[in-house]
Amino acid sequence: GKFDEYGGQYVPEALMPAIEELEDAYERYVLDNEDGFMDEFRQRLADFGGRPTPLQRADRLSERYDAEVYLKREDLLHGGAHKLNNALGQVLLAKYMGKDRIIAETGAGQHGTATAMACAHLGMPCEVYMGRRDINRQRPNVFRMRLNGAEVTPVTVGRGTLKEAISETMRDWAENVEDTHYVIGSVVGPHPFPAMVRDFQRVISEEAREQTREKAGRLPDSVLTCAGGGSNTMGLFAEFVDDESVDLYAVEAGGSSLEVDEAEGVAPNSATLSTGTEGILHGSRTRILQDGDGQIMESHSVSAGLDYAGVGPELAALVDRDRVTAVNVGDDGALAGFHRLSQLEGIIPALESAHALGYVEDHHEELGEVILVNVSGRGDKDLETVLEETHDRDIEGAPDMDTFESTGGF
Amino acid sequence: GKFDEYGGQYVPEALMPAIEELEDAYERYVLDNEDGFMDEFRQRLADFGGRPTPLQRADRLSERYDAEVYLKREDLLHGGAHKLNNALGQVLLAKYMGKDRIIAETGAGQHGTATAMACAHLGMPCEVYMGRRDINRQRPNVFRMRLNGAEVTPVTVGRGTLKEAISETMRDWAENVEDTHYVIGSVVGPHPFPAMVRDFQRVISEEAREQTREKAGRLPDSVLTCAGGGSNTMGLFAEFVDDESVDLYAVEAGGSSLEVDEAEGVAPNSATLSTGTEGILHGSRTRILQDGDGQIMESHSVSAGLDYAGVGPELAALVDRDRVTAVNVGDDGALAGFHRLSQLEGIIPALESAHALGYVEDHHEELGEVILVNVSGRGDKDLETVLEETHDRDIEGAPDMDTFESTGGF
Amino acid sequence: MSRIAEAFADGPAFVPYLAAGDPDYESSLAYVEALERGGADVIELGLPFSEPIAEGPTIQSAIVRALEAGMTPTRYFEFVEDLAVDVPLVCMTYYNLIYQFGEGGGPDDFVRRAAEAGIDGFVVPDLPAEEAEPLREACDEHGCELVFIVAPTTRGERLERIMSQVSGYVYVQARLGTTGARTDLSDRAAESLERVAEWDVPKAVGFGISTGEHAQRVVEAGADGVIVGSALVDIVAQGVERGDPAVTVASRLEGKARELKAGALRGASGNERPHPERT
Amino acid sequence: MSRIAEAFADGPAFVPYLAAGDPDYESSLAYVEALERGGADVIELGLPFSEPIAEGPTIQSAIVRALEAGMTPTRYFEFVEDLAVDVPLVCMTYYNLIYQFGEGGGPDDFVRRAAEAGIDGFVVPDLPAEEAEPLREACDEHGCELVFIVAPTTRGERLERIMSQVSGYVYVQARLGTTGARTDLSDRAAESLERVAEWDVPKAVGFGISTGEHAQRVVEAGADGVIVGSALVDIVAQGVERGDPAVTVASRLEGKARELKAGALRGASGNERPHPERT
Repeated sequence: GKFDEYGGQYVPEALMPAIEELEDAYERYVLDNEDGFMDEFRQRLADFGGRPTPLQRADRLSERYDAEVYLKREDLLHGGAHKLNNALGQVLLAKYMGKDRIIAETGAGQHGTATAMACAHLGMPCEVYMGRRDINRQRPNVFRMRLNGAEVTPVTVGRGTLKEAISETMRDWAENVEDTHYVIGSVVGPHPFPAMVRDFQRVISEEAREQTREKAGRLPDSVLTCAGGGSNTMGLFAEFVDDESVDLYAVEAGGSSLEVDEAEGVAPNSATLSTGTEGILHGSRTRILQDGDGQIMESHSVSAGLDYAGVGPELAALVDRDRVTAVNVGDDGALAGFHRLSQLEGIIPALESAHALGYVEDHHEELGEVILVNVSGRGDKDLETVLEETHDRDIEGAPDMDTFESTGGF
Repeated sequence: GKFDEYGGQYVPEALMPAIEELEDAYERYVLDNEDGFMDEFRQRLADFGGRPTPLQRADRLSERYDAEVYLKREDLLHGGAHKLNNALGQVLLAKYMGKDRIIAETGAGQHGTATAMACAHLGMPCEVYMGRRDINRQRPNVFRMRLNGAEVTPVTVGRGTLKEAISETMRDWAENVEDTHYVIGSVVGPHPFPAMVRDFQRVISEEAREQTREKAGRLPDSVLTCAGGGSNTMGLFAEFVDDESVDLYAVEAGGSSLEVDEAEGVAPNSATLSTGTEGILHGSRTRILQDGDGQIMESHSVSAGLDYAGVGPELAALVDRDRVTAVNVGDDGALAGFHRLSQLEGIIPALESAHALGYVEDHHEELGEVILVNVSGRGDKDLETVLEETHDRDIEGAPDMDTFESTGGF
Repeated sequence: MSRIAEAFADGPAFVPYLAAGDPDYESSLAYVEALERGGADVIELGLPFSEPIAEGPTIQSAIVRALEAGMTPTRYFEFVEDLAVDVPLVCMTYYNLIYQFGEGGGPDDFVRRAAEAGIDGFVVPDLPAEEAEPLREACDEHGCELVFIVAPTTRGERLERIMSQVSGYVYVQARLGTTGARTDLSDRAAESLERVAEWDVPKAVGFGISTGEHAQRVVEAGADGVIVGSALVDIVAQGVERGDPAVTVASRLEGKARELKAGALRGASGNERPHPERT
Repeated sequence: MSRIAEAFADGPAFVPYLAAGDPDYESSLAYVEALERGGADVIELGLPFSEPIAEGPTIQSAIVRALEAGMTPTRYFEFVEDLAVDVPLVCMTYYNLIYQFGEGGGPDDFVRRAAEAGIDGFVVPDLPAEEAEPLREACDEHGCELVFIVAPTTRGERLERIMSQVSGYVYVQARLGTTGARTDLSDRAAESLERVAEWDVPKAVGFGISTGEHAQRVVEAGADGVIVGSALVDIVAQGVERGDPAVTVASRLEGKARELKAGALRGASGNERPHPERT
């Protein structure tokens, strides 16, 4: 359960037996494919999820950067992002474990919708905790969860955002741990979550590695993707970690600045790997954004999905070992990357994914001849944010939005 | 260019040379794969579009209907619907023909977004005509087109909806026919559009037929999908037409009623195959919704994508020959189908596709043991409509939306 | 000699267009009659169709107004009968209205009724020569002419096919695009005229003619007639917008007609007329 | 004998919890002191952490209030020094605050400073026995106790591991879930007590105890102490909501403490006490 000094199981005692039970199930079903669990998982990922997702040569980016740029198209996965790989794996695992209820927390709503989808598909009751403020900000995602039959329970304490929702879900789990599985949304939390979620997301790099060899005739020189909690990151890196010739870049959200405001407890970024320090958060030891006392900072990013003050412990360890290079791109660079891919390739990426594209723009000369970038999700969910943010800033290459100016917003 | 008595080329003289040129290009590139056109098309559909899309056994629907129900997952195609098959084919063809500009019309915005995407991907300038009223109703789609670099030109004449946009696009084409290709969005319009669009969409049934044989061990007993203009319909049926054992059902939008209001020129449905009569509309002879004088009626459906007063001439001919059975499902049945698939299978379908699911619910006993249904698109675009319509009606199986009632709408 | 042929017989013909029933039945009657007073030799009278794919925004709006005021094929024929004009009338409409009339399923009922009401010919913008056989036959049966449009892009075999079917006059489209008044008149008019010069049928040029000056130049380029639609419909639209009385609008139409007719006549008289036959 | 052991020595101990600095420094001092006047034998004094994953909404809100009022680890130790109470104090907080204090990278600085300020022990809800080694060592070094929580789900090897490390008292969690006042008190309290009966360390039961009646029943079930948090924090929250003066709230807390202490004492005296050792 450790990745060098990171990882571990820092959870209330009441949850420890459940975590041990999960650890056992992880080893049997996921690692040893007991009862054909992994076979069923992969079949459902194919039929329900739409795997394999394509690897696409980005013709116009390749020309722009005078390199071979390949895009891994996780945006085409059912639900519009890589999130389903994990949600489907965990809900199926819960079924194998004999659990009869699923809970999850969600911030922007992407993990909640993926979990609700997986639960509907597998006929499992599902309750998703979500801050009241997030519910009001992310109405389409709330509606999608409700459509898939999930209960969406508003969390009204505190600021009504992700952190309060996590506490509330932990609370539910602590209370109902015997029949309930908590589907954590990223490679975070206590062991075995970071390893298990990575193994459910590993399919991204299994495919991408093989596809790159087929299309480019060799392995990529560099592999890039965004990193918030790090589930798409670890999913994309997992199979490349042992390929010494391949450089791995985790692109974090630089937000508006890498400076922090200690007094207010606010980091105007989510660059945990780049600027965070070792600590304990949400069940594991990892890099976190914290003040000098160890209080967790409020992180910020134009991309809600990267907006998290922690990061997966394995990713933190890989950065410490210099196997993964942690870099970051700010809000403006991400918005420009969003517009660039939309216009040049006809793919509207998630704002999360746009961070990786922003990094390629500025550093392509250091990235070698064959560059693999993960489009971890699609950007339909971000239209309103992009409309507002683009209006307020001077973003390179953004289309003018005169068509809208009569009424503003959607 | 004829399908029995349907089809033909009823267009202004100025367009005839372009249509003849297109006919020639269709025969050479599409039918004869000249210069490897179809190979490139299929490769781009795979890498950029995400083909093949899966065929999924719907476990819970299968149980519900005591039959094997398979879903063809066109909702997983890039852009969220089958529309890209056609848009990508036509834009690529225009490139092979040496055209350097693309125009298209769009109503609800799905065809416009698919065309804009394909144009961005292939680096073609794109202008999409859209009624001013539709622009205001479909803001996210307008934004997506703009993001992909397309010009969106508002059409303000008349009611500012699809029909005015079609006229305006024809006008542009007539004026710029020498360097411009008009990407028609369905199997309608003058020859060769109906045949060509069918051939671009045919990939749906090529895959689905083979996938059904693999998964079910035999051909389906019945194949169903929604029919508006009919492009996903013809795409799904094309390869099954010669399989005599397979029943084909085109499910039209029954709207609120099959009755028409002649005085107002309004049909509260879009059931062209079921209730329309022979006539000439938008370049071809087909079934249309018209009054006794031959004026075209205003059609209606809760699903904007089915809301069209004409239908593909080949589909009309197949119905006349009794090879395809035209049926219809009203707004309520479609909404119930939408909620049913969302809750039971974790797939939020387009409201268009929900019509076919509504038909299966009421008639599954007549559909045999192996039933193939096309999920032609995903329903994210319909969330707001469904929220409003579900609130106003008493729809079977709809989740309650209390979470939202404080503010209403998104 | 048909009435239309007679109209083209001596000097260049002025062929104005208005949509019947725009903006209402009575005003429209007055407007069409004003055109005759202004010098019209033939009048193209639009029967509004709900999907006018070949029209520019000006005429499209006229069609919307006429439909909203209740114009139908049946009313149209009454309108033709009520018109107090003496010049030949050409019905301009879309094929579906022709096809559905009466029993439906073919053009015969429509053409019979039109001929009865006093229509001399037809121009159907969405009916290319390839699909025109049934209408051609009905026209022959009921003694009407069938006008075809020749576009700047029409050449070779297509041109032959059209010219072999045309009667009354050939509608030479001066430029690409749909109907609409333009201030620039393309050189393509002359080119197009040259292409059809060898056929012995009157050549009327339309699309984009909005002033006497234009009309003059078109006739100078060899046209036997000038067709003007949008520039006249604009006057009707302006009247609607300003709420002018019908009599005022009618008199403006008459004035505009005079200007156009005069231009056409100037084109025919003054300068040397480059008759293709003679070059 | 440690101060905590002494507190449990004669009769059932009443162990109330409050978050330090809720809703402000001065009031909070008064509230904690009121608990002692009400009969507290040990006080669990929360040091607020920004992500209190083990707390119910009541205590979570208290933590938010305390943080907003400026509570920090440094202030917390000053708070402990400013407190005029004589009973042993147990610091309840999350591991990251302990880990980061001072030089950071380990618990030693925190425990040293806490011991200096007058803290007698620790309970850390997100630190299971498996990860507790460094803190255990620091406690030994600085003469503090390390309290562990035993949950209804804790059995077998895990139980052994915890019980072999615990000192001061074992915090017996009466039911699943997080902290919070409940009117139903689970039978699981008795079961849980039975599971830990064989170890020779005081057993304090917490989670869901909100009345003297509850306290009595828990002691009757064999507890050596009752831990009460949310029911007291509720009184603080109510005071904030109503804008009551601190002195009024303090007196209410004192009253509630008396009720709970009295309940615990009733549980110990009256009925036969089913001491597991004796059955």
